[in-house]
Amino acid sequence: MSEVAFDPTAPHGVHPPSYLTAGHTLRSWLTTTDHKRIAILYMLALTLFFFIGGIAAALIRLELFTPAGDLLTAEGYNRAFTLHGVIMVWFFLVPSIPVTLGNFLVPLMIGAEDMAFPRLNLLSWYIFMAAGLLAAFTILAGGVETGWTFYTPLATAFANGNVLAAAGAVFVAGFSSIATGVNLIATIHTQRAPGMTWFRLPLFVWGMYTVSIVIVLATPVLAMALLLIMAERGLGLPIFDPAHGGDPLLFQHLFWFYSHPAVYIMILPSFGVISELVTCFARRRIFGYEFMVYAMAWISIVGFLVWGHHMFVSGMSSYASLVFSFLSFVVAVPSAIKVFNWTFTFYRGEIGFAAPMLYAIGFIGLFTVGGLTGLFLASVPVDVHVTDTYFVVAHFHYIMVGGAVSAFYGGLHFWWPKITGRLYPEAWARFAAVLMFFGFAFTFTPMFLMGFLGMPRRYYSYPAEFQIWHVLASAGALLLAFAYLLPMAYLAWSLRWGRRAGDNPWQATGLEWSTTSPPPPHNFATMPRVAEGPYLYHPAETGPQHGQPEPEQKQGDHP
Amino acid sequence: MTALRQPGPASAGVLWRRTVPVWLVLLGLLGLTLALAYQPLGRLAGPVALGIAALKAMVVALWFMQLRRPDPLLRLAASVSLVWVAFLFALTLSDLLTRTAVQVRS
Amino acid sequence: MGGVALWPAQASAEAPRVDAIFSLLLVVSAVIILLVAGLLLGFAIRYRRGSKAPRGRLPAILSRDIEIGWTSATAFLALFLFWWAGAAQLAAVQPPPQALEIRVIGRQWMWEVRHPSGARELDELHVPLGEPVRLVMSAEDVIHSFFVPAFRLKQDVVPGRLTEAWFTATQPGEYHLFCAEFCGTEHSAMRGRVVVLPPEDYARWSHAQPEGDNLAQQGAKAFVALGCAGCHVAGGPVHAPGLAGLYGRQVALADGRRVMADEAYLRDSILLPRQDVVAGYDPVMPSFAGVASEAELQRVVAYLMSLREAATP
Amino acid sequence: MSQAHPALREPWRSLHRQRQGASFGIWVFLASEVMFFAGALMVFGMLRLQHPAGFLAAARATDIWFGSVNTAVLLTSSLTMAVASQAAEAGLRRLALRCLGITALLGLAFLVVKGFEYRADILGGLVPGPTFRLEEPAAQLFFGFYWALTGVHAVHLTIGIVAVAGLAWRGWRGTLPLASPAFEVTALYWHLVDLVWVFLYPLLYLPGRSG
Repeated sequence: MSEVAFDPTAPHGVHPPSYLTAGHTLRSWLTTTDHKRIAILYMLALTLFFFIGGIAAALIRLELFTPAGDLLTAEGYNRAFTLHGVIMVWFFLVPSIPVTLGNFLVPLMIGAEDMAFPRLNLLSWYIFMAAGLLAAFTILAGGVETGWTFYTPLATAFANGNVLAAAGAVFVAGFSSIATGVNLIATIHTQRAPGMTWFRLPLFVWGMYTVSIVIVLATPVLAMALLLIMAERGLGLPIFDPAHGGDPLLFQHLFWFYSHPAVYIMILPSFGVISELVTCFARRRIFGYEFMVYAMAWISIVGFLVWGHHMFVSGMSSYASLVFSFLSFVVAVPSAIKVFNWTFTFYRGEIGFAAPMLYAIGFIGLFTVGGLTGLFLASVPVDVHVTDTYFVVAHFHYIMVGGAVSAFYGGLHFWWPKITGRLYPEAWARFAAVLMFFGFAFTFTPMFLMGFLGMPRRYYSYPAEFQIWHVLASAGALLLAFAYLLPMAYLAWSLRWGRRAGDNPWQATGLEWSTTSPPPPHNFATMPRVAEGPYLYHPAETGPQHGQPEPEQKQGDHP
Repeated sequence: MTALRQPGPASAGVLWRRTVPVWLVLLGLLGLTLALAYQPLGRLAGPVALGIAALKAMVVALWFMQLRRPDPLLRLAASVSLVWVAFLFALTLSDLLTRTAVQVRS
Repeated sequence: MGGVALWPAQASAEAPRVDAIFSLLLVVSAVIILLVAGLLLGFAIRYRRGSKAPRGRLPAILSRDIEIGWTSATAFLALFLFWWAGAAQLAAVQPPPQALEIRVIGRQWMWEVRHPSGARELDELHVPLGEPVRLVMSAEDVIHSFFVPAFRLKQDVVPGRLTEAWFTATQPGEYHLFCAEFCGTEHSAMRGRVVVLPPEDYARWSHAQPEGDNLAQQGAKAFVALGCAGCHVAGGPVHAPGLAGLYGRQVALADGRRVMADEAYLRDSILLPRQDVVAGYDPVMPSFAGVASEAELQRVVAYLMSLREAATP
Repeated sequence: MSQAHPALREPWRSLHRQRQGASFGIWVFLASEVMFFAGALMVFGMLRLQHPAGFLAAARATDIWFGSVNTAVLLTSSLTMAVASQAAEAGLRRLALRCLGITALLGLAFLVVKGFEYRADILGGLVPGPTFRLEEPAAQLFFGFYWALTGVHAVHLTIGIVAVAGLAWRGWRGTLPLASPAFEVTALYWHLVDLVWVFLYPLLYLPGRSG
């Protein structure tokens, strides 16, 4: 612990000028077109929404401690879970990795100065904030009770609350998503440094590319679905109204055409993050790079063809169920490829257990469970029994929270030195990573069982026999909440008191680590030239170099 | 992205001569679809009208939107959404067209 | 129910079939999880930084073979699972033609059941043991979902159309009936029970209800039980309007308006009695919101509506 | 490559690549727009399959003359927009600005005709609700879509008019170089709005005329 303490008055000669010091006024932040600063702006906004969604989750878990409805009213409970779903899906999980890590890292990883359309990038943040304000208005005005799914005719004719404002907020947020997606696609196509061919792209960039395709093609369909809901509720146009011969199932088709791919919007970026973490801390080239790329591309296409597995009990034709069931099984294959390839990247590696690696290992475990339970839901007879129960709740939280949020935290730790130039306290970080894994498993595993036993979701009071599982889940949620808050505390602490990280504390190979940390406003002093593929942690076809200095020793950050 | 765009025309006359025929074709197609709408085509009326619309769309895309330029990336971006539209329609139809009515005895 | 159940009751012919697929998936999942966790932790320990394990070259051919190997293994496994689950699904699509047809109507927030014998019940479903039963279902307002975990049965009930589901009960007893599709404020109150009776008991039960305990008659009982009859009776202790023949009539209100006494009016008068006070009466009636359950409310309204049929010759 | 051309923006290294990048970006966005309208058209199409008679009867109640005139107006505006974009590219300033102005005016003309049509529809009892004129229950569904789709299209067109007028204004003031990709980007958006109408026209106006 002999590092120099942070001195904000240190002259710039000591530390190279960084994007953080390029301007200190609020105005310099709010009018910036630097992708790195915009990523920071997004991070602040997302943290706020994560808190709001988390508070709603806490209310839900508290209410469910007992079978009776005692803490909240039925209406209050419905509003809490709707709020939790809407905020967490559209204001946290869907944007999470693309707008923060993606925004920050994609130009750095491909050797570009900035995103292709920097002003569009800033505009998309403002649109996102406008949507956020509308969402905040919805909450302050009392919320909605439709569930995040906005099913008709509940949402159009029967639900109380500000459905128009909530749907409007999600609608507006969609523009921000699409703008980010267009920007990422154009950036990856047009801004790659000389020599950065498609098959030299880091898998994180591939994750961003494939997710952007999904965002651009899926989000508008949701936007239209919500617009039609608003037209029916607000203007009285009978779009889905069964009384006039409308078909509520058509809304579900539209909704899930977006909302199933939305799961891939959350998980494809995580695939990218985990590939970076695993290779760096196993000091190993990724096993089967090309297959990893094809798997992501396959998911981003076939992921669009499986939405009907949300509708097996909806009254959809059973032949359509069969088709969707088949396609859902097909989409499981690339996910399996990814898990096996990460696992085999460990083989003959040089494995270190820094905090980001612990998050990555946790991710692989939780994602495997989440993915496998997806097979249950793809089987029509089993799905009929467990859909709309806690089994489904557990399944999608395993993917979207155990998976995507673990990956987000892992990526945040990994690139924290890049973003801030600081190191966080390693011991605390490892503790938080392990706690997050067990807290998560503790919270959501009981839900699989009670779902299978028949506990329906969105119930605020329930038969007493399910109480034991709810108590377990609520107790786990307490641990989990702590595991989510802890990193926020020490990461914030590290901004002021964390040790200087140096340019490349992990001795990682990505292009983003070849510039200073934090990077200068235009990313690279000279335009990088790329001559080889990613993950050169050891010469091709051999193991890692044993003579290499231990990165951890060099940093001297043993706990 | 290596394709070069066509060298621009030097005068307004060349430009008009290149675009006005396209416009005339479009107006012709409009007249045709309007006339056909009043013919007793029966079940074919819908497909014929939509076919003419697709033709018009193709003319606009190729000439006005300059998709004739040999830029494969732009063509890919322009056509990919059509594949996804096909996904949306085909799989929804797989439900709608195979639904069976519930028999009620009483 | 003593102890903590780890497996739901199997009370229909479909349940063991579903559970067989479920069990197989459990085994497959357990094997894959053990495999992944074993490899991951095994590699992580053996190849931890600084360990003496050999790290030689890995032939490219081998890695390609491994890749193709597990891709095709996963694909075959997926196809097999699809084939089995799909076959089970197709086998269960067509209900037997002789199945007992029972109508189910979902509305916020109750289930109404009509038996072929004319018997009606609310939030309960009595069915005979061992006989196929076909439910023909519709909803009056929003989408509900008829869910009986013990039967592994779930089917959404959609407004504007009919949906169907069928089962054969194999175990006598009482089972949970849930609404599984979120349907508004009191969604979690929309639950009841399914009672499986031996066929002779079912026959006896359904004949004990011959057009008997229909909604209105149950409503008459609730009318007394809730204390409505205490006031709304000729010569009662409180000056309250009589209700016979009220339904479908124009009513003059204290503030001079005239309203039609339709179903909604009857409902509102019970829940919000001060809103439309009838001319000539004092606003003394208490609100029954939160006192009468939704089911009771519907029964009472049905009873009041039936008074008109009785009054008109 | 020209250095520091006034139309060149960060992070682009040449005007040529910037133009290519901008038209690629707008095409990706247009793909998104296509999916947006496809969502509504899917629901519309499925309902038409379920209620063929009601939809034909309802389509017959729309005003085909307003619809056809507007189609012609939009097709013409696409012509002038295409000329404007290509003229800007070729450096023909006067022609580009003049055509932009005509395009914006044609867009406005479309909205004016649409306004008269809406007025006739409202007076003619074609707004779903208690005053709806047609008997068939599904006709109300059709008109639900009629209002929603033409409304959303009109919003798109309004955005287009503002963008085109803005281009013309900035081009006329000289604050926007003709080499800017903005001309082509706006033109592509304008054409897409036109294409949407090209499909709305046979779906909303033409069916049921021969019966």
